[in-house]
Amino acid sequence: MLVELKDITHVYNQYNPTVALKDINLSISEQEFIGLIGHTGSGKSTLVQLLNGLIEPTSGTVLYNNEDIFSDKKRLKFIRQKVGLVFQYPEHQLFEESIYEDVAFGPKNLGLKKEEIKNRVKESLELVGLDYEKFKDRSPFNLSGGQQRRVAIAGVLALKPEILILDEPSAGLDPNGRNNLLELLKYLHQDINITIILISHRMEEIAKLATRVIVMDEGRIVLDGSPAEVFSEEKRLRELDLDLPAVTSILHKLNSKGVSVRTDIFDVIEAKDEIISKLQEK
Amino acid sequence: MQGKNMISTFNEYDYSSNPARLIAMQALMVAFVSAATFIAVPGPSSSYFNLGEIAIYILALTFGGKAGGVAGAFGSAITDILLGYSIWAPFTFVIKGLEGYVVGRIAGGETDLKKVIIAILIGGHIMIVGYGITKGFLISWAAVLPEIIIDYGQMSIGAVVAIPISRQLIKHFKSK
Amino acid sequence: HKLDARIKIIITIIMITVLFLIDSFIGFGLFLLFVIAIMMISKLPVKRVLNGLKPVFFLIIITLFLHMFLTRGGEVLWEWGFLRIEEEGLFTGLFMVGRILLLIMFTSLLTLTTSPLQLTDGIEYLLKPLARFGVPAGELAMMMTIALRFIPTLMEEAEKIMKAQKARGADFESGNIIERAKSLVPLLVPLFISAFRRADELALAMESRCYQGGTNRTRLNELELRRSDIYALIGVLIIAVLLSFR
Amino acid sequence: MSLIEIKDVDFLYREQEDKALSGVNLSIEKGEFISIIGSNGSGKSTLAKLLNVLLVPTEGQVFVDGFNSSDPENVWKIRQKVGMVFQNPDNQLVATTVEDDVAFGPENLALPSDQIRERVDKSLEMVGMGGYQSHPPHELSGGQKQRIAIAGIIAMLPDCIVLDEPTAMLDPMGRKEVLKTIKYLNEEEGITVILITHFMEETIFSDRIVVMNGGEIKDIDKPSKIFQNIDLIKSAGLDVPVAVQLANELRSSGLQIPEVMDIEELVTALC
Repeated sequence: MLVELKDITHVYNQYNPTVALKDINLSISEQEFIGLIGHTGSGKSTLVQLLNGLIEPTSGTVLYNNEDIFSDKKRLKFIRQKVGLVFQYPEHQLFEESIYEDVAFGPKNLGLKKEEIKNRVKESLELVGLDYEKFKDRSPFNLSGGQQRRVAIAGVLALKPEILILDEPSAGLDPNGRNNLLELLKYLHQDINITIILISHRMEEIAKLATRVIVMDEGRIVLDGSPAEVFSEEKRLRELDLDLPAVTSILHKLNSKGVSVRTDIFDVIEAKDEIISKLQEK
Repeated sequence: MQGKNMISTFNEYDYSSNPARLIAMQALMVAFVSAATFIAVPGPSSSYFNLGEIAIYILALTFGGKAGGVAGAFGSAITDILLGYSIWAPFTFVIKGLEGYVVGRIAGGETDLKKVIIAILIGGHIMIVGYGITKGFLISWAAVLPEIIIDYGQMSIGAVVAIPISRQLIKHFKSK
Repeated sequence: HKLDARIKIIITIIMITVLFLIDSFIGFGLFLLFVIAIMMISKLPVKRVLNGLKPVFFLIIITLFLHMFLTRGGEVLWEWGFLRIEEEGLFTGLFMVGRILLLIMFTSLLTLTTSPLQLTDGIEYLLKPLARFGVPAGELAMMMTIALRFIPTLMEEAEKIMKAQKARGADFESGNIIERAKSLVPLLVPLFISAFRRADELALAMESRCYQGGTNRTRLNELELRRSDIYALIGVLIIAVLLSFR
Repeated sequence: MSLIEIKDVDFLYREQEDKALSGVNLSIEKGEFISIIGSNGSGKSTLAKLLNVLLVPTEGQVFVDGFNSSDPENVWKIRQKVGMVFQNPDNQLVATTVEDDVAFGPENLALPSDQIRERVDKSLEMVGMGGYQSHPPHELSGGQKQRIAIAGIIAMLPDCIVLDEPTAMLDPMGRKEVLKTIKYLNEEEGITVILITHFMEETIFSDRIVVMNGGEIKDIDKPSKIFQNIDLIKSAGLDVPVAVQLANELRSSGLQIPEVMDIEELVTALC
């Protein structure tokens, strides 16, 4: 197991105690692509901040490669390197004069050698599809919004994380920008073998990419399974006021009207084939 | 494009031509100083030092006296009130306002390090002497010494952090 | 509590002046009675007023001790090695402490009974006569309102940025003071840029909502002087005179 | 004359080489619901700012209710008639309480207090935020903040609201609330709505969709027609709503399917 959460409960204590997470048990293995869904305030953000030690749970343990991440506070930096976290609107955290310097911030904090830092910056910029020579000396603030986001993601990739967690990475982008970003995630997962946790409100994104879907509600994990399994729980998801991917939603509705089609389909073309074959049977 | 607007906000426009832009910009700079003052970093002894000075110097050095003065005066005084030190607010208003104005007046938009340091030394001492006198009269001269030590810390740390940041910002806005 | 913000500001200024004119402990006692009376009338919990004293506790102790040990005169009360407390020192020390305590208690009365927004409004009205001399009172008040509106937003933002930089290995908690100060750059620059971007967008939103400057605006809640305000002001004036010329 | 007339408008930002808008012509009738779609940099936001005189055309003219926006005399009249809601709900709220924020516009119009009070309460009711008068904005959810921003515009009694990606930063719940509010204002209160969005599903209720690309208007038509033209949509860097995509696919496989816009319509058509 790469990461394990054991009996986690977390309570925010600041003003009036609010329970953010309740009895969470979760194991994540290498190579998974997890889609994490749930309402605002369901505990998703708290959960992912636990995973890289930004928040310490009120009770329970977080294991990374079987090591309790809070057992030695000095090693937290190392954990944060292995569990990369990309916050919402990550471009808002850019601060350096040049793109090179900004991407190098993480590796520098790790105390790496100059040569290694340079290699990592180059590699991560190319990963996110920005030409190193062309972009390295430019100011990050003169880029378009979509490009800034790529630089920010490169800044986390430069830590060489084994797990990459992204909180709504496509928020605010136009359809093209969204699609490009999803392609990047697919590439990172399939070709670079990074384990990914994607928080998103867009069920289409989750259905297309994830190998496993986790649904949270009021601080608990309420559903956990393959996309086909989770999205077949139509009623449960509606109760939680969550959407289904549009294709799945259409198929479910057809089913309830007596056209018995399979519902574990997320792709438009596949759905078309299924509908046509079932209608012809009729 | 954005940067251009920002510089011009404080230099070219006057109140009558574009009040919304000027007010929004100054208000957010005030909020920036105030938010920075709220961020307290535990320091030596039981005192703490806050980032307010840094924020004032950044604004003054980047945008000049007017911006630094307004942000210093209002930002710090509001924070005094919000934190419950309202008794200091009027003095803070004058002292920090003057500090921001003087630093910005001497070295606003400057990248010449010597000038910048001189500006902060003068501005910083206005703050140090100002608070010294205030506390001396208001409370007692006995309270002045620890105050002065903290204030010197504020000034030096303010300079160390604000100078590189403001140089970067000036360069950024000039390049646009 | 329900008094007009302008009146409250004026009262506070008067009473602070009075506090500096008082030169006896009996004066302080009467003043304290006055403060307690206000606290009772406005139903303020004593705890909150006392909470306001916490941050200056250190200052108060220092003041007391320095005066006790350094001021000379009168009978020697206590002596140990080179440390010596004389009557005059103890007296001055306690006097100073009394003044600080009352000063802070009284001003916190103002801030506890008046929201910063009301204060802003009050200050705007008091500054209005100065508009003739070129003080843009309306604009300044508008600016304060917006600043107050955005302080919590920027503080939340600062927290988010701090976490994001920590996720990239930034360390805000160790190192000597200069190192720590330097570690703030990745926090302050994005915070500044955020403030700047927000200002840019806010300016557009204000313009599109017809904001043209301070002169021709009306208010949803106009400040109105009521009879009770006037009575309160007169009452305070009488108390002030009595206290300071006793 | 239409409520809004845009005639041969070009717009060039200072210090930029390419025109942000070129040769734009568009007229919008009172009571219409118009959606504007296009990728980033297609000129949508520039167009929106022209309607509110936040920008003035470099070439050509914009008329609102007959007033020419290029004439400085008309600026405030037009801004009162055309209200604007922006993307980031945080950055358009000016005051520390909800009611003071909604009152900001009417205060600027120098209305008497009692009239402002009436408008504030009514506008909050209309966006479903009645009872929130004294809440501080920073404690509200994104969807609620955005509805407060809309109330702030409604309180100025505009003929038309322009919304520039109002749902881009909201979660699905907030997005639904805001869309519901916009639809209500258009259908029940007769306010003209111009909605700029990246979410294709939000456009299907509109009377007409304007497709923009590279500073030009590529097509204006009702939603069912626009989304038939897949090539146009793809070349503008946009998506087609899934239900429409599926309907198109089924149709090209020989199934007889009428024009459908959303999931419900498609399901009904198939059964």
